[in-house]
Amino acid sequence: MLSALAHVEAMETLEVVHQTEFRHRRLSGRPLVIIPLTMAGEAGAPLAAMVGTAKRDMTLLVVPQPRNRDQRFTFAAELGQIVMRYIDSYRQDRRGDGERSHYSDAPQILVPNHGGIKALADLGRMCRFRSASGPYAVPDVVPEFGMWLTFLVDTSEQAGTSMLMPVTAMLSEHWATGQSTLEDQNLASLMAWIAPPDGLSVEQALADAENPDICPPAGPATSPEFDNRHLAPAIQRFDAAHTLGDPHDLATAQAELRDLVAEQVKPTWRMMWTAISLLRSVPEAPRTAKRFERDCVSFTSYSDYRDAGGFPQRKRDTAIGAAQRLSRLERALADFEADMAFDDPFVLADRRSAGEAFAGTVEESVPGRMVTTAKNRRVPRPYVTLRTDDPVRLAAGTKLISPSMPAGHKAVIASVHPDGDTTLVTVEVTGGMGRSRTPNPGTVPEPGQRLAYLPDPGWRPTPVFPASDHTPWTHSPGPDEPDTDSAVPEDAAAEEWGHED
Amino acid sequence: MSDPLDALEKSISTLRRAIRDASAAGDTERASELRAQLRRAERAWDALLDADEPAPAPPRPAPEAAPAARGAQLPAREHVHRALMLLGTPAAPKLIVGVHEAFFPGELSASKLSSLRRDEERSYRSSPGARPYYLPPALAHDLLTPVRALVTISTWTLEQRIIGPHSPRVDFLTGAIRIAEAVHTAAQSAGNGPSPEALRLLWRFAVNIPDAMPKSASGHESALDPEQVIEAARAELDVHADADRAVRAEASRRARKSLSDDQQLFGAPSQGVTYLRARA
Amino acid sequence: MRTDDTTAPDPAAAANVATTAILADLADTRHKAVVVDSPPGAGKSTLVIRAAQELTAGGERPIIVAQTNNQVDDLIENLTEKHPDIPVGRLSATGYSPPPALVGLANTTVGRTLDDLAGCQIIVGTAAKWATVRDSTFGWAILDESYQMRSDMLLQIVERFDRGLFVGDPGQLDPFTIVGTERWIGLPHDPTQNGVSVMLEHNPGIPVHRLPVSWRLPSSAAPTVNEAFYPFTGFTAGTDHGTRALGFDTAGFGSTDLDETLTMAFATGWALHELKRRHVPRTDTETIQTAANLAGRLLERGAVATCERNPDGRPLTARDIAIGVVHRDQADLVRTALTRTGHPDAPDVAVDTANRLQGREFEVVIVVHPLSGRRDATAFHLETGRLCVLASRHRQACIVVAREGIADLLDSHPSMDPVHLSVPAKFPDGWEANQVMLAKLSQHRVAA
Amino acid sequence: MKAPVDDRLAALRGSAKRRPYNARSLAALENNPRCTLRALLDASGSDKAAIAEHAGYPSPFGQSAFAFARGNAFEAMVKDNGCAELLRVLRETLKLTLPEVAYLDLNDVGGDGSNETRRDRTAEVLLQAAQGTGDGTLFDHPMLYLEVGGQEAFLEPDLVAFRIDGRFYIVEIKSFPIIDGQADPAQVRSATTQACAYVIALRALLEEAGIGPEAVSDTVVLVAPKDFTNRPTAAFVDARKQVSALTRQLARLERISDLVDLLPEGLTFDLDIDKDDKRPRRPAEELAEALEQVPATYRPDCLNHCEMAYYCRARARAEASLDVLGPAVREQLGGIDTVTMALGLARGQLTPTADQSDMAAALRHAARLRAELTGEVGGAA
Repeated sequence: MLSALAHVEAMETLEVVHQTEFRHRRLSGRPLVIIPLTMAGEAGAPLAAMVGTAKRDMTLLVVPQPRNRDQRFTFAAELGQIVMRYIDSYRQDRRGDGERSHYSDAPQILVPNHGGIKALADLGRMCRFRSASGPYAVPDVVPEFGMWLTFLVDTSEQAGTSMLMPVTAMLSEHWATGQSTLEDQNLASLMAWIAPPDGLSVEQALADAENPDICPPAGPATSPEFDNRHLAPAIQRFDAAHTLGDPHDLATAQAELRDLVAEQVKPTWRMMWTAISLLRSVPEAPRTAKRFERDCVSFTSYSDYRDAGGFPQRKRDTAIGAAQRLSRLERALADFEADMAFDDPFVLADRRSAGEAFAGTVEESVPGRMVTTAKNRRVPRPYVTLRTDDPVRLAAGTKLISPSMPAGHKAVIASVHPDGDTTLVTVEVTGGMGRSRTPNPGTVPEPGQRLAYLPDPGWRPTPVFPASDHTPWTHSPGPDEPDTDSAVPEDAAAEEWGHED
Repeated sequence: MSDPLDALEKSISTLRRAIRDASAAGDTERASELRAQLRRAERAWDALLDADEPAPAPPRPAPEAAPAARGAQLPAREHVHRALMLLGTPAAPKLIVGVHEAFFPGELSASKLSSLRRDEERSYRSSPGARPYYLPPALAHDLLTPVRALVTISTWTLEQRIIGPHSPRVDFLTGAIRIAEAVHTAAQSAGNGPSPEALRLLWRFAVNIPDAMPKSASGHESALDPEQVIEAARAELDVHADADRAVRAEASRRARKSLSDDQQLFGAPSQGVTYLRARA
Repeated sequence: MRTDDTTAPDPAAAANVATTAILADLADTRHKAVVVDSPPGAGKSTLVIRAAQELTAGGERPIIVAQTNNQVDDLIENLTEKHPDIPVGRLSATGYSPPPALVGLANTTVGRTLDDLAGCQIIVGTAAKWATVRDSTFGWAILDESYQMRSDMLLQIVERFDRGLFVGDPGQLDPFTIVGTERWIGLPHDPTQNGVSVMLEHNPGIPVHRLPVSWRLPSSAAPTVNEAFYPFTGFTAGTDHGTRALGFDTAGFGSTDLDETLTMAFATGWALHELKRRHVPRTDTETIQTAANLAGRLLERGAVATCERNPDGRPLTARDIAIGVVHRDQADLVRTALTRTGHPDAPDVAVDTANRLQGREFEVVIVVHPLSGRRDATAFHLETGRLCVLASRHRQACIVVAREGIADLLDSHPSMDPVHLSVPAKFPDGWEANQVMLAKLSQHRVAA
Repeated sequence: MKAPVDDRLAALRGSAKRRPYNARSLAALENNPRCTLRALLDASGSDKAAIAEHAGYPSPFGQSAFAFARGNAFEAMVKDNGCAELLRVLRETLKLTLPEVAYLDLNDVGGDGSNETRRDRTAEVLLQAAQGTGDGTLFDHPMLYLEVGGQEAFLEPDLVAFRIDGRFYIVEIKSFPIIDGQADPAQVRSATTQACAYVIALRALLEEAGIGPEAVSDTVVLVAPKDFTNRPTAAFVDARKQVSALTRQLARLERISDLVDLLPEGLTFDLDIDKDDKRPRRPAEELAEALEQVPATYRPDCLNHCEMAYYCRARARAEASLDVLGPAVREQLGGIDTVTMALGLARGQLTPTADQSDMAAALRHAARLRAELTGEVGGAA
């Protein structure tokens, strides 16, 4: 409700409204920005990419004839070298010993929008099965690049990770605009709300943002008008020059194409860096560091897998792989949502307004309450009763954590009683009181104290699945049916780029 | 704001807006003038970014154009004739070009082919029989109207030039056999063996014929066995041949009775449609 | 493959034929699995217990996998009641405290590990608990409510048994995930699918049986529920018209709308209590209070239910009534609303979401229609399973509370569902099922 | 009652030529059935793009020449050499037997490419096949026909395949890739919905000859490039739901008179295009006034498919309608239509009606929480 209200306010005032106090995504000191462009109507045909780690350090790669297979892979190799150089720079400084050691930092690739991630996913899929030898050989870096891209794209599906992010998602997590989520995916529209160019109103900036002459699309698709009016003739001229083989004409045609594409992509490039500096001005949420540590661990383990010459990722998950991934994704999402609410009073308030968390003032406290556990130990289990204005919809028995109490504080709802316009919630404190028989000072809320509670995402055992080479009968085809999904597709080499007609 | 980069970015935005206004007003001249300005401003921005920034990568050298080979001087219709003779079936321009590139030297483009086809009928009608052969379209079996997408040779029999419902497949299989034979011959000959284009062409045919690909297909053309392709194509051809032959024979009988000589080459006028109605 | 011939005229005979066929397949060692589809109230629990007993008698030591602790408790209660001679073990997590009904049972042991239950012939536990067990394998597992068990859960427990009897209701809610990803769509082993479908996908030739008689649904409800939610398989009500009946203890006075609706429901088995047309949030007080008031009014007037178990009638209590809603916040609000009705027993009325009402049974069920007051229908609200659960919990009557306008909502519903390659469309279609239900309910409409 | 409705619709369109229905516009019926403006513009065959442009909101929909060229090239390639590639994939998916190769080209009839001639010829050969007297298996670009709301619609599938067991399959050839068995769901959806129009039209044709609907499969065959190659692969799409959904929308179209009856007399969207310079002569303000007479139901996803969307969005913004923010926000604020109302209630400046009291309480609570927070962290934005 709170975030809905934020959007409504933004719409009325024509100004963005904060909906978080913090930035919950880590922002690397040296992110690698990639703006991929693709050619319309073609299966993952890259047209260009602008890439670099600073506004002033950019490289523009252009595929003059995206239908040409060799040119596509030349492009993939060039982009691959830049990205691999960047990734490799994070594979140097390793901390800790043995199995638990990991790199102290991890790469972060930023793209404008979700489409950018999709484009990288396609590029990764296109490259990772290629072979550097045999028919249709590609440069060495191509398959390696493909596997790393696939790894990064896979991580981006997991909530709370930061190794590959669309900037629009980072922006709209913090700022609420007066437009729909669909329009928020347009970087220019989003930036028009957050930081309209000097001298322009949000309204004017919004109109500009949807005009491809002023703000060319942030990709991966280019504007059809640009394709038809400028790009198609330029590619034709390049093809003609290529056929005739005049080096001077060819150079001219190529330079023209570069200029054209540069003109399309540079406004987005500049906007990306403006967005990044805006994001930098938002303080990072406390628990982001802990999540980043997990990124480093997963980066390290994939890096080690690559160093060991592991296979490329499968086309589709196996039964066991899929189940493992699902469990990982669900876990990460639950944790991330709880982390955000724990760290950020705005997010907490949003959940309070939905009755999924509450805050109030302690009316009564029974700090001396003891119970006997199953193991016959006497332990403190204080009762605390809070009065809250929030529309609490949590049931008795819900386990709670509190951002207002010292770390480790745990409680469970004993009862919820409406009392006029307010609600009385009694909780039993179950953890974070120290080991002695009387709770440590400050660990049990006292009357008059204001505090907030939210549900504990809790600890869940990591599910144990059968070994990956032992898919049970319920999930595998019978012995007489072939396993259709080998790790490396047999037709890898044959996945040729087809007749260019 | 004193940063020259900022100033430049501002003027770039202003330019873009001006372009929008000019295009909206339909002033294309002004728009393209502004575009040129925009391009200059963008270059200046590049230059400002970093004086040390390496210049844009030099254009990659284009692959060398194939040296003009012997036979290139032949007129286009000779190329077409030769390719069709190899195939022995009516064929679309794209396939003709494909066969040409696979087995013969010289340039033949699809665009040249289409202008050629327009000329054929005119040249025939102005002086029939002046040339040893013409390149007329195939004929539809039912209406006997021209099937303009397919080119044939006037010296072929009517049966060969008529297209029935099974003919596209039959002609495809026949073509596959002829191409496989040509590849086989090239492989046996003392020369360089079949060209990569020829193998590729054969591969494109073979993948679409049941059992024409080697069992342990690693999936690329070098592994192909022309004899296996021929055998597989013949096997499927046997399935369709009778039905196809019957339709073509019946239609050519009808054509010989009802059409004039030039119509037998270039097809009945589309009034034939009424005839169809009556028949239906 | 569907194997059963259910043309037998007598429901009891038809059910017997089906059960015999199922037990025969259980005894046939060629099958890795046997699937039993059960429409609502078709004697699924009876079958589970019967099968467990038969397997035990044949020298097996079967395990039973249920999805929730409540289901496990219910199963154990039924098992021990029917077969007091078979020692039953309840595999439980730490912190589980058995409900009063199970406490004094002599032949039931509660244990945290298999070692605690060594003497038991049947061991029952939730899927989540079974997933923590390692290194033991049993000959047979009976998987109850298996259409609600996700494929990835099945994967965690499948190594605990050689062969499985999968029992469940395919018409109820599918399992779901909060993670929005399309990466597994179209895979035969999609982990977000239910375990039965995935198992059948990989094992063609598994016998699939269907229980042909709903013993729960009255004859007023079975045909509609059948048509709306099980259009491709037929089932009948186990009781005739007239076997089940509801009557009031007192004459109605005062609150006329409520009484009119209750009368309609008592007389016909269905009622649509239609509030005036408005777009409202799902927590709309009027709708929620009306649902609560209907329950309160029913208790206030007192009702007597006649059925095959109580041919002479039995007064209804709050525990015979349930209120079914879509969202958890609605359930919370209904509970509060019940306290406001003023009837002292009202808080004992069961209130829950469709998900949690699955597998449960009541005499009278009051339903807050998933589409009531909505401006547009989402896939979630149209999901057939949701409405199916809500409309098939009752033995006597079902009362639906809704705002007017659902017909228009359905009429102008854009079909925006994504379409995927090689994935069979899910049937029955939520839109069609809703139409069938609405057509039925419109004949039982009471305008409030 | 039919004639007056048609007259009213014709009057709405005015002097412009009727835009005939095609598979694409029929498929679009499913997008936003609730929108009266769209329904009327479509039913009257008005040129939405021209109207939107003249109203000041040119629609940005254009197709890239690359996509267009690629689509055509791919279809041609699939059908090259006697449909060699197509036969291979259909033999795999539809299990066509070896003899089933007969190919009929219905792109024109002896050089006559008119819709009517092709429709008649199509009807003739498809009925022959259905009745077992023809020998066609692959029908290239048949011309189907459907009467929609009293108007004729010519529909041209890429291909219809007839299997020996007596069933027709609609085959759609698309150039978006199927990568590892998956394709973009939005594109599959739009291809499928178009295919549904063909299914319905083909069934209508067969029905006239007394052949039941089961002769046309509601499983559509999608032929598309496999992975990153240029080679086609095929996949089935189960279109049962879409077929019944589109059938429903077509039935609703028959009820357009209900909407027409609500319109003010004399309402027209006529642009009064000048014969010579092709520019609209009607004052834009007048057009805007006419449009405003008709209720529109704007949803942000209209921006993806409706030519009028930018106009409707501007209108929704001007009305401060919560539709601008999309269904997620609307859902949370059920029963509240405008920003003004939402904020008025949240700030306690407006007194809620009985209907609004719950929502008002929730909004005030949320506003209070926000005020506390923004006070703490230094004000919004």
